[in-house]
Amino acid sequence: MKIGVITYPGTLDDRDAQRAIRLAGGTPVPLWHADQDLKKVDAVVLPGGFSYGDYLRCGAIAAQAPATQEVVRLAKQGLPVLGICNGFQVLVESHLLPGGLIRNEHQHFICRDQKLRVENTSTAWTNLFEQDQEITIPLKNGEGGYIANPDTLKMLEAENRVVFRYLDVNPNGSMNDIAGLTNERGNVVGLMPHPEHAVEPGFGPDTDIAMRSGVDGLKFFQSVLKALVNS
Amino acid sequence: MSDRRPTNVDTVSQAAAEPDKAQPWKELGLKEDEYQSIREILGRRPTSSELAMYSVMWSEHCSYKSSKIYLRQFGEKVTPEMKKHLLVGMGENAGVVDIGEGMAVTFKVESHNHPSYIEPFQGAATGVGGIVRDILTMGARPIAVMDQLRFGAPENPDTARVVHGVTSGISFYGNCLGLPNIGGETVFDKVYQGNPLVNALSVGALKHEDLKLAKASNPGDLVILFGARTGADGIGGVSVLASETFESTGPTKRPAVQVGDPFAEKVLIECCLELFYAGVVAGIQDLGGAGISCATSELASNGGKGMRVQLQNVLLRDESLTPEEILMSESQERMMAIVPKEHLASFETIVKKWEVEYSVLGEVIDEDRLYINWGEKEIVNVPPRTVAHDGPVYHRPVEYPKYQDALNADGSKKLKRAESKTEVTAQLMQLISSPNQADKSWITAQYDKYVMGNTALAMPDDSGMVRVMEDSGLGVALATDANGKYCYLNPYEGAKLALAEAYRNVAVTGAVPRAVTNCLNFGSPENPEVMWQFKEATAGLADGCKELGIPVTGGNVSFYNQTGDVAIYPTPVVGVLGVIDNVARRIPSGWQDEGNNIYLLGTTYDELDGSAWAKDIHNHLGGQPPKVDLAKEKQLADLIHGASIQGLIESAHDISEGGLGVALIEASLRFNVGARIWLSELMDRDNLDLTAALFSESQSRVIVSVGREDDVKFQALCEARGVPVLRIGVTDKSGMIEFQDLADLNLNEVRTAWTKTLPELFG
Amino acid sequence: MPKIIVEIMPKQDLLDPQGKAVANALHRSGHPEIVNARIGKRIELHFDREITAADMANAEKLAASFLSNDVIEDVVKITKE
Amino acid sequence: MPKIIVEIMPKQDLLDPQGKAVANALHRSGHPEIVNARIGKRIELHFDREITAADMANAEKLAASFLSNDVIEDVVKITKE
Ligand SMILES: Nc1ncnc2c1ncn2[C@@H]1O[C@H](COP(=O)(O)OP(=O)(O)O)[C@@H](O)[C@H]1O
Ligand SMILES: [Mg+2]
Repeated sequence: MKIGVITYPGTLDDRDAQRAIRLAGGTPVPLWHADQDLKKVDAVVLPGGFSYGDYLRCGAIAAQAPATQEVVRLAKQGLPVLGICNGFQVLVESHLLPGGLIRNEHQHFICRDQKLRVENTSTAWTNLFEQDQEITIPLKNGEGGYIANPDTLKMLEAENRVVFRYLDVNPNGSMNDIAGLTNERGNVVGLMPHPEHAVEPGFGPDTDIAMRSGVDGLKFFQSVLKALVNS
Repeated sequence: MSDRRPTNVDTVSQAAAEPDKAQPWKELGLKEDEYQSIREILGRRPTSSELAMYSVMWSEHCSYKSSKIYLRQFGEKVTPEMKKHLLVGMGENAGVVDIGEGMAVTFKVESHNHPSYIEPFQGAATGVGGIVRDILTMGARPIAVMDQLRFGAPENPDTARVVHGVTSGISFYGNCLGLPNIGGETVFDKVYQGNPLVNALSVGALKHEDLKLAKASNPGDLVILFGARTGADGIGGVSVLASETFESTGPTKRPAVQVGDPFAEKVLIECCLELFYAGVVAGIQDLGGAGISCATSELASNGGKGMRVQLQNVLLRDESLTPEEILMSESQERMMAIVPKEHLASFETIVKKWEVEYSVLGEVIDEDRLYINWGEKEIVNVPPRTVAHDGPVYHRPVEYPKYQDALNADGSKKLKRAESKTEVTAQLMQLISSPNQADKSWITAQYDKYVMGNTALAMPDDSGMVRVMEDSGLGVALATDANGKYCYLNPYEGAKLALAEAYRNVAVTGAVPRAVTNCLNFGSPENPEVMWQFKEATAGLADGCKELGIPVTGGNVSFYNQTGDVAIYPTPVVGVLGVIDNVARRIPSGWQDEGNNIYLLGTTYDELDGSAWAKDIHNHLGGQPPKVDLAKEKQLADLIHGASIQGLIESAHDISEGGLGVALIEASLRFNVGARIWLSELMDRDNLDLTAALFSESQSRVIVSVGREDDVKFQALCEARGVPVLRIGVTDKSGMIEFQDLADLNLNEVRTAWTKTLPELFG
Repeated sequence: MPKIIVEIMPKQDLLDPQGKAVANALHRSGHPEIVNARIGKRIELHFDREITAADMANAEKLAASFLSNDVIEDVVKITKE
Repeated sequence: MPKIIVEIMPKQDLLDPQGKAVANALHRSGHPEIVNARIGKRIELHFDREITAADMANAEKLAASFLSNDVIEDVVKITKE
C-alpha cells in the first residue's frame, strides 16, 4: 500500500512520518507541495512542522498549495488523510475539519509525552485501537488550542467526531480537551500530538516498562493499512 | 523599481586623489597603528568601503586579535594519536571528526551574548541560526542543537525579561528549523546580570566524501549569494560611514539588531543539502558576522585566489543601502557559494525549486586581489588575505589579579556545617530546589526533542545523544559544562574541571569521548587581570585535552562580558563529543528498576570550596575548587564503557553541583524509582562528616545502579581497573528516598519542591 | 508608498490567549481600569502606484478569504493610506 | 464598550518574515500588484467607562513601554473608539 507524505517548505516531520509508514508495513511516497499529482497513493499524511514558518496563521499558506487542493478534492471522495500537528492545522484551514487552532493558553511552545483517550475507533486511522484505549504519544506545539463555536462543538460531540481527548493534562487550553477530530465519513483525521514519534522502541516516550519504549503511534499507520485492505 | 541607489560613493581613484581626507577610523573601532597599517598595505588611504571591511574584519569578534596567541596551543599541544579521528581541525568553520562507517560529524558552540541582552528573543534566535549555518557550511546536515545559558540573579526583575526572551527565542528558532534540542546548561548568578551568556551549539553529520570547505580556488568559478535578501540589519556601527558619504536625506540610524527567519533558514538548509548532493558547489561560506566582507575575503584568501565582485548585483530589501552598509550587513539566512560555470544551470534549478533567491556577484580570478565594484566605480581593491587573515595580533598585558590570593585564602572551612539530621535534610531540600539545581523543564519543555526521530537521550539525562545511522545505530553523545565559580577561584583548574565534567557526562552514557569544542566567555581583554584568567583557562584546557587524549576541534571567544569594571566569572564552556557504536546501548541517568544495587565510584574528599552548598546555604565563594585528576577521569570512563559493553549497568549519573546528595535525588526523580541509601561506610572509608559526604563536589565520581545478577562481575571489573567502588544503597518502589539514620524523603514531595522553582519565578 | 491596511481581530466570543495574558499583566502592573485586552493583526499591503477602487474590492476579497480565517477571526476594518 | 486601539508595526529597516511570506503567497496566487506586505499588531484595550484624556496619555506610555518593543517595533497609531 502506498501512503503519500506531503512536504511543504518548512515541513519538519516528513521523514519521521515516512519512517512510521515503513515500520507499519506500508510504502511511503514523498509528495511535493507544488505538484498537483499525488502519484496514485492510497492514503495521505500531512506531517508536522512549520509550513511557511507558520506565518499569517499556521497552515494557512500551505492550504493553498496545489497538492493540498488535490488532497481536499480526493478526501471528499473518501481518500484516507491524516493531519498531524501542522497537518491538522492545514486540514482546518482547508475546511476539511471544522474549528480552528490558536496559540496555547500558556503562551509557550510545549513538548511533552501526552496521554490521550481514543474515543472513536471507527475511523480509517484508529480501527486497531480499542474503544476508550489510553495511549501516550509525544505532543509538541505552540498553537494547538482547539476552538470552535458552541454549535460546532455540540455537533462534534453528538456525532462522536472527537477521536482523541487529552487525559490528565490539557496541554494547550483546547476546548473540551479535544486533541483530534474526524470528518463525517471517518476518512479524514487530524490531531495535534505526534503518533509518528512513537513507533520505534528507544525513540518514543517513556513507559512503565522501559525508557523511551512507547510505540502507541504505530497503530495509526497499521490501522490505515488494514482499512485499505478491507476496502 | 525606482533607483534609490546612492551614487556618491568613495572610489579607489578618489582615495588616490585625496590621500589626506580625514576618515572615521576611530569611530569604527580601529587603533591609530591599525589604520596606518591599512594605509601601508594599500599604499594609499582606504576607500570608505575598504575601511568598513578592514574595521569589521579586524575587530576582536572577527580577528581574535587578543586571543590568537593563546588559541594556538589547542593546535600545538596535540599528539598524532589525538589527530587520528580529525578530518578537519581548528581554523575552519567547524571541526570535523570521523565516527566510523564512512560518517563524520561536525560540531561547534558559539556565543550570542551581547545581542541577547539588548533584544533577548531575536538575539538568542539568531544565535541558533548562526551556529547552524556554520555546521551546514561544512557540508553536513545539522542534526541537533544545545544551548548554554547564564542569567542574572533569579529575583532581579530584569532577569525574567531576559529568561523569557532568550528561551522563547531559542525555542522559536530551533523548533521551526526542525532540530531536536538535546541538552544544555542553565545557571543563575548575579555576575551575569548585565551580561547574560547565550551560547548555542549545533552538531551535524555528513559522509566523508560530502565534506565542503570555504574556499574559492578555481579561477572562472562564479561567486553566488543566495538566501535572504540583504537589509539594514545589524549595521548600527557603520552609520558613521553612511552619514559621511550619504547626503543628509539618507537613512540616519540603522538598527543594531538582526531579525531571524527560521523558516528561511530551514528552506536554505534543504536547498544547500540538495546542492551539495548534486555536486554543484565547489566552495561555500555562511554569512555571519561581517557579512559579505567576511565571506568574499575568506573564500578568496582560503583558496589562495582573488575575486571580482559587482556589489550592485546584491539583492536588497532596501534600495537605499550604501555600499559600505551592504558590505557589513549582518542580515541572516544568507550563504555564498562558489559554483563552476558549467553547474550554474543545475544550481538555478535547485534554488528555484526551493524558491530561494540568488544573484551572481562575480567570479574567482587568478590574482591575489579582491576587486569590488559599485556599478562602474571601483570601491575596493585589496589583497584578500590582509582582510581575512592578516589582522592585528595583540600581546595584551597580563596581570595576576590583586584579589586572587585573598579569594583563595577565604576557604569554606569556617562555614558552619549541618549538625542535626533535620538541618541536613533541610539543606538537601534547599539545594535541590535552588534555581541552579532545580528542574529545568520549564525551559526544556519549550524545546522539541523528538523531531527527526533519532534522539536517544536528551534532557534531563547527562548527555544528549542522537543516532546517526539508522541501520547500525551508530550515534554521538554531547555534553557541555562550565562552572564559572570554579574558574573564578582558579581559571587553570576551572577550565580543566569544565572539561572533566563534560567528559564524564559523555562517558556515563556509554559513549567514548572523542573531541572537544569550546566557547570562551570572558570580561574585557583590555583588563590585564581578565587576560590572566584567559591565559590560565586556555592553558588548562589545552593541557587537559592532551592528558585526556582528545583534541579541540574549534571554538569561539566572547570578550567584553562586563558592566563597568565588573567582569563575569570566567566562563569557558567546554563541549565534549563522544561516539557510541549503537545507541541502543545508551545508559540513562536514573534508576530504572527496583532491587538494583547502588554503587559510588571514586573517592570523596572534603571539598566544599566553590560548591553549590557554599553558595546556596552560606552565600559564600572562596578557596580552591575541587582537585581534578584527569588520569582518574579516564580510568572511570574506560570502566563505564567496559561495563556498558558487557551490559552490567542499568544507570549512571555523574556527581557535580550539589554533590552526592543532589545526584542521588536526581537519579531517583528520573524514573520515579525510590532508594534506600546508607552513608556510614563512605564516611568511614573516606574520613568525612555528613556535610562533606553529601555535598562535597569531589571529581571523578559517578553513581551507578547494577542488577543483582551482575553484581559480582561488576565489582570484579572495578577492582581489576583500580576504581574505588562502594555499595551505598539499593533501589526500591517505596516512593521514598531514604537516607538511613538521616532522612526519609517522599519522592512526590521532593519532586514538587524541585519542579516548582522555575515556574514560580518565571511562570 | 500607497498602502491598504487590513485589520483583523479574533472573534468576540472566542478565547484570545494572548489578549488575556496582556490583560493579566496590565492588571498586575496596576491598570485595573483596562478591563480587557484583545490582540489582532494589522496587515499592510504596499503598492507602488495609486490604489484604485478595484484594488480595494480585491483587498476585501483577500481579507475575507486568505488574510483572515472566518471561523476564528473577523475583519474589522479596511482602509487605504 | 469604549476602547483604545494601539497599532504596532515592525520597524521599517528590519526584516518582517511574516510579511515576506504573505507577500510571496500573494504573488504566487496572482497578485503582483501588491509589491510588499507587512504584518503588525492591533491591540484593543477595553474600558467599562468613558475614556479620558488621562487614559489616552496612559495608553501612549503603555504602548511605548510594555505593548511594543522599541528595538524592533514602532507604534504607528493610537486611537479611541
Ligand atoms: N538551557 C537548557 N537547554 C537544554 N537543556 C538544558 C538546559 N539547561 C539544562 N538542561 C538539561 O537539564 C539537565 C540537567 O542539567 P544540569 O543539572 O546542568 O546537568 P549536569 O549537572 O549533568 O551538567 C541536563 O540534561 C541538561 O542538558
Ligand atoms: Mg551531569
